[in-house]
Amino acid sequence: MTAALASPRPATALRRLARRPMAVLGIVLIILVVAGAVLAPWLAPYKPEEQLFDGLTLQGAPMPPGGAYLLGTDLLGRDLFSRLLYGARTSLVIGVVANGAALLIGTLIGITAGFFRGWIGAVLMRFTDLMMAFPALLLAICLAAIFSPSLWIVAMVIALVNWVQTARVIYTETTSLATRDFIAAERTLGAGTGRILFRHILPHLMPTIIVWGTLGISTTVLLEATLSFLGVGVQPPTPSWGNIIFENQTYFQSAPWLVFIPGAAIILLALAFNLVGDALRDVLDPTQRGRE
Amino acid sequence: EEYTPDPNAKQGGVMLMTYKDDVATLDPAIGYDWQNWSMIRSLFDGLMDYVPGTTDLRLGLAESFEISDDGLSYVFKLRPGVKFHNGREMTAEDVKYSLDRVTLPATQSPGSGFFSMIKGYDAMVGGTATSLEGVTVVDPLTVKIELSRPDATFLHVMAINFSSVVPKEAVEAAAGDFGKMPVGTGAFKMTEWTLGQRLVFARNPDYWRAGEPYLDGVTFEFGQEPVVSLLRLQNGEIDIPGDGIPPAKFTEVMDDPAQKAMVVQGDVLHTGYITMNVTAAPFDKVEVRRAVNMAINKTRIVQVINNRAAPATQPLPPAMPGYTADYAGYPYDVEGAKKLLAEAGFPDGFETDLYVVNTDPNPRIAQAIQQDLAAIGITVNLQSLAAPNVIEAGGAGTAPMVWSGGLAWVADFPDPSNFFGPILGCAGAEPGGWNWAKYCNPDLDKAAVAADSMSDPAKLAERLKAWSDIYMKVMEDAPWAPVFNDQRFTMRGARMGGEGALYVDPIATVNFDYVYVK
Amino acid sequence: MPAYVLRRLLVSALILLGVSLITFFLLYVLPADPVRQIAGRSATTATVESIRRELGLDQPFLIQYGHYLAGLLQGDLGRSYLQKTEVATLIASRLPATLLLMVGAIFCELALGLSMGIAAALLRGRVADQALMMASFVTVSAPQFVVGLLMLYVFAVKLGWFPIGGYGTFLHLVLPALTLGILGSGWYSRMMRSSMIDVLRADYIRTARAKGLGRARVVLRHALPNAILPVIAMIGIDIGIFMGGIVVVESVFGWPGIGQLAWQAIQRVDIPIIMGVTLVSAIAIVLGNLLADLVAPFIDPRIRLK
Amino acid sequence: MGATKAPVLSVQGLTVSVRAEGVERPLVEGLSFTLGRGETLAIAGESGSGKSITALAIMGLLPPPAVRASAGRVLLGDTDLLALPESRLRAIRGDRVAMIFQEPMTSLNPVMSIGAQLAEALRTHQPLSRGEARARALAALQSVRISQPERRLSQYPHELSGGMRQRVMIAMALALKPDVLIADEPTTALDVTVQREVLDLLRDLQRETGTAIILITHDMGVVAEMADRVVVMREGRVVEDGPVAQIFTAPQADYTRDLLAAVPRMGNGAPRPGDPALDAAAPVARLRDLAVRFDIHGGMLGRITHRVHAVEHVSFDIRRGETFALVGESGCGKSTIARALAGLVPHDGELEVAGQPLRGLNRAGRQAICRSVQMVFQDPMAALDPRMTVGDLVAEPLLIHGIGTPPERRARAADLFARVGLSADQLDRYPHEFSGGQRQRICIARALALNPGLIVCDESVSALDVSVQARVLDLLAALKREFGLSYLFISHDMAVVENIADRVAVMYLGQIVEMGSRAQIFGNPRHPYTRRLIAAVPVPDPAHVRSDPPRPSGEVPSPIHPVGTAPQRVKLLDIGAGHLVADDAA
Ligand SMILES: Nc1ncnc2c1ncn2[C@@H]1O[C@H](COP(=O)(O)OP(=O)(O)OP(=O)(O)O)[C@@H](O)[C@H]1O
Ligand SMILES: Nc1ncnc2c1ncn2[C@@H]1O[C@H](COP(=O)(O)OP(=O)(O)OP(=O)(O)O)[C@@H](O)[C@H]1O
Ligand SMILES: [Mg+2]
Ligand SMILES: [Mg+2]
Repeated sequence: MTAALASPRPATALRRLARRPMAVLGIVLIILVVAGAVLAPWLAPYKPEEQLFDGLTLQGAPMPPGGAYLLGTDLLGRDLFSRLLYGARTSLVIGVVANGAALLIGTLIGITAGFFRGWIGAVLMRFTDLMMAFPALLLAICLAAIFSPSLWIVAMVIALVNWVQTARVIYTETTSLATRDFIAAERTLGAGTGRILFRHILPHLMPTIIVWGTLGISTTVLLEATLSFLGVGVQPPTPSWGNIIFENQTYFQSAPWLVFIPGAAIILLALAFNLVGDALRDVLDPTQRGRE
Repeated sequence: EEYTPDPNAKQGGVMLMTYKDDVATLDPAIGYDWQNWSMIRSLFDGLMDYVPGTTDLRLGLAESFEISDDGLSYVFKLRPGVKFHNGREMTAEDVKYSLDRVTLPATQSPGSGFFSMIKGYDAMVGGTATSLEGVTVVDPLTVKIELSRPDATFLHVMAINFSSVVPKEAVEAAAGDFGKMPVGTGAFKMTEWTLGQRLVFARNPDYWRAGEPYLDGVTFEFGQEPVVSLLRLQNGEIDIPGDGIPPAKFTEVMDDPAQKAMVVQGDVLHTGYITMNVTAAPFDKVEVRRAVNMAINKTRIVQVINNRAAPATQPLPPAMPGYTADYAGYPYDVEGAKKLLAEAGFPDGFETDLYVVNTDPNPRIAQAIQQDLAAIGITVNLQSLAAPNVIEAGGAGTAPMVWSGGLAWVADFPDPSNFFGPILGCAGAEPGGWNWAKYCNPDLDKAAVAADSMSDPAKLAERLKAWSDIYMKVMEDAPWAPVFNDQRFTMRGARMGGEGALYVDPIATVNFDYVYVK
Repeated sequence: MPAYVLRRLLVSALILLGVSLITFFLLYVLPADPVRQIAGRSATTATVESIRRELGLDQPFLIQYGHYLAGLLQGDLGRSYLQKTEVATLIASRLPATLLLMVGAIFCELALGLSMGIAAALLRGRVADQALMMASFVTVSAPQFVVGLLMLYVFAVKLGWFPIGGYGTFLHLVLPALTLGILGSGWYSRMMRSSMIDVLRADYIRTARAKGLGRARVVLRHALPNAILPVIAMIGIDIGIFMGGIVVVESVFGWPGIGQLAWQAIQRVDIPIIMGVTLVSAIAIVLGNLLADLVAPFIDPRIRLK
Repeated sequence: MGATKAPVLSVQGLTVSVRAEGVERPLVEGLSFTLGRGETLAIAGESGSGKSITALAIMGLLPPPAVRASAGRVLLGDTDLLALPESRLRAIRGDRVAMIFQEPMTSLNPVMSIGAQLAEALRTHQPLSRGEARARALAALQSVRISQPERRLSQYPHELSGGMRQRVMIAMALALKPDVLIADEPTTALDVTVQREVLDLLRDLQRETGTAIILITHDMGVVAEMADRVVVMREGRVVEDGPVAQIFTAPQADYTRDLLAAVPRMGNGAPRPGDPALDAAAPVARLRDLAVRFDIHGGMLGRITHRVHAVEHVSFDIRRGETFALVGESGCGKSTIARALAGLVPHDGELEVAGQPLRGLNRAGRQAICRSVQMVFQDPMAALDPRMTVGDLVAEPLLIHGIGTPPERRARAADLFARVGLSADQLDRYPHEFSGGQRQRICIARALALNPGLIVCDESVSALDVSVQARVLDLLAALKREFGLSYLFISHDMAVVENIADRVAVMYLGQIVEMGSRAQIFGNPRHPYTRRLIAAVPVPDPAHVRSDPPRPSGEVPSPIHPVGTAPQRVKLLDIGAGHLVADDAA
């Protein structure tokens, strides 16, 4: 695009994002986590699956934080800090990829059903209702048990289970957007369906998508954790923040660091995405301009 | 032979016990888990029984028995005047009915297979008979059981829960729900069961062993996390945490003298082992299997589970008759293991799958095994799945390695044969069978049959030697890598009396009939 | 109205049919053989096959499903493979506890979520607003098992205010309901806040204030019923999400509900129980949604049906 | 005449300011006036001049914390309302000073019944039992001459028409006989006929109760009819203040004169200079027996049980270069015709644009039609995607139809902006950064982008205030001359129509009841409904005397009929020179 139609938005959006302290905090946190995940082989003092000889007491109890192990060790004598760094990879894949896929499916189905009434919409929404009536956890367990669990299978299962609510909400919003005057105006200009959907309806759904997307990060990371708890999550010894918690949950009194440190990591990551999402939602809305 | 109860024992008091999960069933033909096993034992009796706290047989509902010389026919004389909880007197008809019932396919009993030595069993399973040909009522207090082959374990079989005597009319009245309204001849009778919440047993006043049991009743509460149960035990609210000491609390409990005083330790007839599928590469080479045996650092694994087990050397646990005490097992020798691997043609190791049940601590143990095998170049991918999935993979032979933990090879009765048939014999190696190593050595099968034919009690020592030899041969072929033998740790409240062995009974886990309130 | 309800019920029945078919299929292709579970480890092949025949599990999929459906239509959920008890009995004995927990949790969720959301909306832009919204993030991201155990430890063990798990009195209900409710409260407080902010800007709020009404009345009588509408639709969706949490929370607090039943059944591939619990939860979800749709018109006359 | 009365409310030096980005900016500055007992004071002025802010300041309802009254006094009797704490103010609000708002559709709580809202207002200030409050509420409804008042009590706002809702608002405001009633644009959102009724009602009630009224409006016709005295505001300041007659006959400020000049005045259809000679042969649009019906589903199986007969058997031509006006009350089907023309709703009957039938078109055909018909909507804010810059919005039709390169399109957009009186440097702004009038110009610019032959203006100026409205109307006229455009102009404002239309059709309940040239309709209205519409227009002349009696507000007949039945078809008779009138009136 040339200057003529080029919208100045992307560049300024970033700049305006950078002017919000909370958003910056969020971005910094996300960058830290991503950097930790990417640089894990260099940052981690130990291999994540290495069961260290002196990582356990003679009675088989894990080591508390401090000392030789920054964040302590787990029940197999592995270094928790290293596991957290590597676990960030898994959790990011789940939180970003699985959640992103769920969002994508939900948005596509919601938008299609909301925009094209008639039988397509009816079929899609009945299907959504059907999926909603499924106890999500059960569905996840069955799917994960049928396809033997690996990281990507788990991500796919989570995506297949988590799109439903998004689809419902997007559907409702699309139906109300579709009746707005400016959509009618677009039609009278001869705008095609694709253009109306992607240039006009989608941008208005962005706030909702962002809210559900950011909230979805913690939901999916926790769902992965629950699946691990039920034994159908990411397979050991691959660490994920969720399975670290669930591997060690019953030790929350005797070895609280094994539960609360990864728990805090999940909360922090979710918080970071939420902060950025909130800011992004405002920044992308031109009517909010000049109000920051 | 008879048992002398604790002289300090006195009657009265209700014991409170907690469990996380509700009891599945109290039907003796169906119940087959560690939780209901002891409950069923206190509600029902079989012809034979064990001396409390030991693995020694004693008489149960049978007053006496006679074995024919060929070992193919047993005649049991029943005790007179034994009453079911419903007040009716027990007769030989009931014994026959009970054995017919447990072998009838419609009952879907998981214990049916134990009775395969009784004449007419195959016809029952095949659906061509509805009554065991080999079981006959001689008179109201005499029953005769004929076998199709001599079997030294038969008296043990008559002592397991599956051969408990049940009253026909109560089973029929329950219309399929006998498991929820059990009626037996046992020391306790069930008085209340609120599903998912509580189960109440009360003393059977007409119990045929005079003066027993001591407790007025036992109450079980369900739905309690083990951690929570422990807290309640410390508060003196409960007497026994049924799920034992939660692993997370084990070190804490053992470090605290006050709590440690409540701990009871005992043997379980259990071995944890790794199976290796001998029919497929690379485990078709005995060197590879031996290498695996030598690569496992058993002490470290025992440490990981808080020393709640002892390293194992062979399939049989030490408490089992026939255990070979002077056998040291494969040594922990990484270099030796590597050498064996190289000899077998895998100098750089290989990649394989280890199937494991996904409940704690099994995935942890599997990860420790994984690390040990990595040290000799074997890359292990874990398949941590729900128990049924592991059983399926093991049975189908698709699992190169299976860790047995959580699938419980706890012996059904204290006899060395119990560790062979289904899990090391040729019969179990068929698709779907429990012999996940698919190990089938016809010579050993023959030896096993020969050993079991020595049903004459006088030949016991000879028979045990025969079994010891069999298991030594197994270790030579190394279809398994035995890892450890579980030790049972449980706790009992300060007010509970009776020797510790009653709380970690090798047969009944908790022997309700003899424990008492101080 | 009755026609509408009837039509919805009809659609719901179809949805339940779909749920049952899909679940049945998933369980059918599950790589685990229930018969092996039933037959036990000492069973011979012949014994296994005789049990398979006994249960009709040797039939093709559609026939098995047909049998199940036929039973279902007569109100027969079958018998548990491993417990041999009627699934209906098992579920019926545990359903009241789960329903109670659910009601308690929804109450906590709404009470916490709505009050936090309303407070945040009224204090919009202040520090308190930000703190409340932060808190809502944290509750949304906190693993339930951890929250549950923490509550149990603090309020039951250390402080002794509540019993350590169990079922029976009102005090037993508080902690589990709170644990379950806290997660959802984060969602509700966010929804409530944005909905409330919109409503507080509405003309009729200005009208109400121009009448001289007090602040409390303006917020509770005028703003709340309008702001709560999007939240009500959410409650229907929520029941589905609850089902997952119930498994965890019931196990932490020893709550004798269907969550524990389901969990055990899944562990042992006890298909009739899994089917039964799935159907019951599906019914709960469908009814919850229907209820939400039926309640909404009572609050908002604009969607009242002719 | 008002000056002699004792003041009930006096505003002295009121200044309201807003704080934004740390800077305090006045919205209203040094405003002073007094209001006598029983007097009606009109505050007039264009949009954004600070009228509403003034009213809210008096009520103490300014949106905190950004906006606040920073100086001055508002004396009700002896009490300074600005100095009162919230709790004391609350006792005065609704009891002694009441207010009605502009938007009757949204000013009532949608989830509370009318009765509850009325009773609540009463019980807040007087210790009444439920029963008493109900009785008083009923009396209040009766006093505003609403039809079936008992039934209304249990109804909800959405079940009432706009006029009925505004009556309810008035009943609520006057039920406690306040000293002062502030009415902020009480009729702007209403149809002319309904506006007429509401204004009459307000005047009658004031006569009965002696309440003093502050009437806020930008409609000088309303001012002339209602006010005793007038305050004219501009940009937060008073520009002129005086008795109504003086303002109209001898306005002092230039701004007042401009305001008066902008008011469309109704004539009697006398010919205007420059009326085009029309070519009847080649219409740009042809409608024959056009009908649009919407299905209503019901019952178990969701079958169609009823239909909304929005448009029934409408036939007319729009000739090249003419402005064809459609007038009628709300809900009579005007917009539906517009939407059918733009291809937004399916229709029965024949509908041709530029000789091309609209039915059965493929995608390309529909695209082509877009180039012949364009539409300008009533609410310019709603019709512009708020997330796109106006430059993108105006260039979008070119993009859709694949015309030009990006720089060419940008140039064309700048050109169009210049045509409608906006500057090219505003192209990169967003719609919310423009005023209502400017936004409507943007919509017009966009409609012009494809050089259409026909532009449908659906209430395109109704939402604008008079001065802006006048400018937009001028723009439309200029564009018509320049490009030879035709307009379908939809409005309920007879004065505007009289000023802009060449031919007029009057619609009632989906059908045309009278149609003819501007001269025929306004010079010789034959159908009673047409006459009522014309009579309802407020006359911007305080000396004008009105004679028709007030009537209670009831329900408008419904266009909804069960399947199988249809409304009776109106027959049009030609009474000469193409003047068609429904035969029941001819
Ligand atoms: N909350 C607010 N914050 C900042 N500025 C405001 C606020 N409310 C109104 N304004 C500004 O105050 C000025 C006066 O607004 P006001 O609503 O009084 O106009 P008005 O004369 O009533 O116009 P209209 O005829 O459109 O109703 C406008 O410029 C408006 O933008
Ligand atoms: N999509 C629709 N579904 C059902 N009924 C509709 C629909 N659109 C319009 N109507 C009905 O058709 C009738 C005519 O509506 P229309 O919008 O054309 O009226 P209008 O004359 O433009 O009124 P206004 O002056 O209020 O804009 C109304 O009764 C309206 O309720
Ligand atoms: Mg205003
Ligand atoms: Mg309209």
